Amino acid sequence: MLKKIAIDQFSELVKALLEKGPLYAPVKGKGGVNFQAIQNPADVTLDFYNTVLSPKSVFFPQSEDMIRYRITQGATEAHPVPPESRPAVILGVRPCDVRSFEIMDRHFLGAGVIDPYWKSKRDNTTIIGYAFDVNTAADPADFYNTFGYGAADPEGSDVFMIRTDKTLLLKGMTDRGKKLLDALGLLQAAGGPDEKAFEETVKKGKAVRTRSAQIEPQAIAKKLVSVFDNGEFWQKATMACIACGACTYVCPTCYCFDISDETLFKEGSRKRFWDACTFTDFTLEASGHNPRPRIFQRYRQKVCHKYSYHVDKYECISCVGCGRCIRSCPVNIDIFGIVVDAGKL
Amino acid sequence: MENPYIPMPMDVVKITTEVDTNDIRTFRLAFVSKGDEERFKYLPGQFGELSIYGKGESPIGIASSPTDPGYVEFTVQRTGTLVGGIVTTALHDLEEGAQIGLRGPLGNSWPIDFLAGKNVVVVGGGFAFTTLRSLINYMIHGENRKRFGDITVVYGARTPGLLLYKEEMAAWQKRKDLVMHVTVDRGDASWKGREGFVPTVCKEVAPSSKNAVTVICGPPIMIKFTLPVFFDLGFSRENILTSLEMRMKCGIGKCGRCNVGNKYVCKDGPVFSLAQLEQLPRDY
Amino acid sequence: MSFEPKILGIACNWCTYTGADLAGTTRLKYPQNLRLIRVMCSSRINPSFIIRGFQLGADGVLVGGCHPGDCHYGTGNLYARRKLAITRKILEFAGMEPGRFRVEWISASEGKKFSEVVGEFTEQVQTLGPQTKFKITKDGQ
Amino acid sequence: MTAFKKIEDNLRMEAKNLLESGKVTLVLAYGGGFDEKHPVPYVAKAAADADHLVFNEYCTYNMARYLTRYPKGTKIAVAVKGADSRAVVQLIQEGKLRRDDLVILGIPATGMKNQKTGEVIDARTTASTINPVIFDVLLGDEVHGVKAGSPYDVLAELEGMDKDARWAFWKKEFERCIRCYACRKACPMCYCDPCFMDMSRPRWADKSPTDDGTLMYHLTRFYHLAGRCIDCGECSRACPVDIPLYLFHKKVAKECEEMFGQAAGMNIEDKPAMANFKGEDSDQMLG
Repeated sequence: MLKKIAIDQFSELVKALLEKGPLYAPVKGKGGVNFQAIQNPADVTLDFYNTVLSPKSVFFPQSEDMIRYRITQGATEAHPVPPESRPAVILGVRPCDVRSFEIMDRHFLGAGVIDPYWKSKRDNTTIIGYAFDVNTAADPADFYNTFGYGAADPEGSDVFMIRTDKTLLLKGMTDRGKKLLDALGLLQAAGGPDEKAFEETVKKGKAVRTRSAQIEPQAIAKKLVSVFDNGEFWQKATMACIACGACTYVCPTCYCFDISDETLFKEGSRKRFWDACTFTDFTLEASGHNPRPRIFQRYRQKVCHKYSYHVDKYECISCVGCGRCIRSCPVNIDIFGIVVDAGKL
Repeated sequence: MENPYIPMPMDVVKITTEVDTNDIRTFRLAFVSKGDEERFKYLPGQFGELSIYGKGESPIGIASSPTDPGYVEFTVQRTGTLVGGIVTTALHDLEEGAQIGLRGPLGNSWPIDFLAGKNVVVVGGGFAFTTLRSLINYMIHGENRKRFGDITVVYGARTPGLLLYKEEMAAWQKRKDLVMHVTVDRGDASWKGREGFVPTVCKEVAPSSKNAVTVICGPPIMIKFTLPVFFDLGFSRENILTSLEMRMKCGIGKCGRCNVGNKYVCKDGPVFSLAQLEQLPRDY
Repeated sequence: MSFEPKILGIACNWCTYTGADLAGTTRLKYPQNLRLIRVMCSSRINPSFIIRGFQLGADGVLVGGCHPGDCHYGTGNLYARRKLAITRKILEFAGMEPGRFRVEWISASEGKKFSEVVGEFTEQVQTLGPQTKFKITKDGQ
Repeated sequence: MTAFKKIEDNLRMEAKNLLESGKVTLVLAYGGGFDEKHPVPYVAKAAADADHLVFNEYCTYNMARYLTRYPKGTKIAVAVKGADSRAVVQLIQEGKLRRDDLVILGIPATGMKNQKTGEVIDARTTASTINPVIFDVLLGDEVHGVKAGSPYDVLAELEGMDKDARWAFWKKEFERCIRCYACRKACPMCYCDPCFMDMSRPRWADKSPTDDGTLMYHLTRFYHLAGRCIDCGECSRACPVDIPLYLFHKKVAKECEEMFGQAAGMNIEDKPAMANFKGEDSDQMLG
């Protein structure tokens, strides 16, 4: 099912989406374009390469209350915070980022305990993917081709959106997506030429080249474990790392979090919030013992977790090649290069 | 859907100071809700997340045995550094009658079925004896005792005052169905027992490796010197079990903190055999 | 009803705090808006205390120490002077009203000065109104 | 115009000589990244590594940041531009480094470019010191006649603002902070272990990214860098969400200079301004 709308009517579309519930979409701010909960339809922009922070924050916000409590003289009142369950829409997710949600699903939903906060938001959110501009080159940091993703792949989106000269083409990919499109009266039915334009863009997207390498998940998983003790390699590869958390915070598939109680006077909440395995205190035990005191050990953990342990556990690499970690790295550490180099050892 | 991050309320019914340095206490917790008590089915070796609102959560091994129903016990050491120890300190400030939170039981356990029918050598050092105490109480309880072969316990602490569970230990020493070797690094005037380090005592005791499993918990330095003793005695790496220490937060394999290799220590551990540990990257 | 500001006072043990005692024992009146915290020396005051004070709802912060040269520890307040001077500039550049932060050297014998300073400062903060910039508002949380 | 190629050649040559002769065990400089616009900080440990060294207009890193990682006594050669050299001086003042352990390779450079935006970095942003203030070897020609401008001119707009507008400005900037701590980690002066933000006793600020915790973090960090910030601008370039931290640091540096008569990292004989006092200090500074 393909629908369309003129680009100059885009803010009408946003308005219509906003009537359906919470909407998350790219907004240009001083720190670059990022997904935000939309209040004003005019804020939404479609002119960006990719957002600085990944769309994971829609399902896994940087900070999320789990319990709110009030400490009183006698007993403490505590109230669990129920997971957000309003139907929401996230608009403008790039094809490679769309794939990150499936990867995160495997962790939060696919094994062991189901994470209620991730599940509830995931179950109730419709994803509108948005093709990269297939006529411009990919950012030099990107490497999503490595995982077989194209610049205009609709897979994983509920609705996939392509921008042509004057129109936005929207294709319903799943039942949920089709239902959303059906409910948007302002969309027009698309004709044969539009269908053709859509298919052509998807095809053209395959030809947009990013950096790419043969990385077979099982093979790299084994390889990384086998070079784990090659301290020289890891130290050299990560020498520049300053142990900040920029790469993990912008990553669409990094899910490590911390839990902490934060109280103001007598009221507070137990919340979870993003943490980074590159931080000094990530594994620092209360006794003072730290199994990973050195930066190369922590960066190695990051690489191995994403490309090896995750494969062992969930049968996929925890990376979509969006290039954010590389773009945001204050010292340009190239995780792609490190993995490729490790593969050659 | 059940929310795995919500603790159940527990009453602190008894607090015992275990050591003469006052920084290790055992907290006996009783369930506030009957339903919680019925749901809380655990085995020795598992742990729970103790929590105090406003302070946070801390993963602590369960020190009581499921054979003692009605309560759960946790032995907690107060730690103090610039960057940690808030919860344990707050726990130590509690008085009997307080209410705290508990999530669990979490993690795997000492492999009871694997231990069944074998001789079990329990080796513990210092504060790390808590889940071993749970295991011993479990094995020697009533009908359970018949399921296991000989039980040998080697337990050491730096000084007599630092030995945990002193009364219980005395009762065990009187029993005929387990052999106790309690040792201290350095005795004092009133100490009449054994003096010497745990590895040395293990060497002297020299338990047979035939159909035997050893369960070792202690400070890294003790483990380092004890392992060769057991290798020499002929114990295979599959038959040496230990409980891994790693910083944890969620306790349910989600937060990623305790990840070592393809394992989450909180979910796939904390109990591992030496053979399993050797499969993991040296990152713990 | 007129606005009653909350004033956080941080005073050194040897001079200003003793001065406050003297003000009390000589029955000098000063506004009850002051919440006084005693520290051993004005140089012990971490600027984060001041920021935290504002965050937790102080409308003004008053710091007291010994007169330069009279520090019980010799030179503590000479370091403190530099620290507090920079703190003041940081607060100002962040947008805090300069009138909400004040440093005064008050000796143990200056009970009168203490009560006057507190009175004056309270009045000044009163005219500035409630401090809302740093104050934490956890709306709905 | 800075002769980047010449500096690169000299850098390689010096590094090779130093490593070959055993005068140093490592050379901290710049290496190639995944493309020319993205060089990375690089440690050359053997003479052969010297060929990997690069220098171009995107080599903005302050290599002094890495110096405090090595145990005292390690013989290190470090490539420093103007501001970076002040960081070295400041670290020596603070007793973190010994002058004798260092071979300082000075790089006088103008026209360095911000990797993200491609903008030329000048005194308005953060390159107020062009020629290294301390060096053993100069890898290029000292720059004379270029008026760098006052590092503090750029502050005029903010200083001119009404205090409420200034608060609104900073509030909006800090709101974006994701607490990745790239600023403190990129900073050559932030070597505390543990950083006050990582402490839990006391917990100075919320660990989760609340606005008040972020305010506490940044304001305290500005204070901690008072009289120590050498205006290299790494904090601001490191920031993934482009918070102009350098503006605040410049303001604090300016006030320090005016009040205490001393700029950070200019002279190894100086005492750090905040660990010092002078007879001429007066209560005027308290406003």
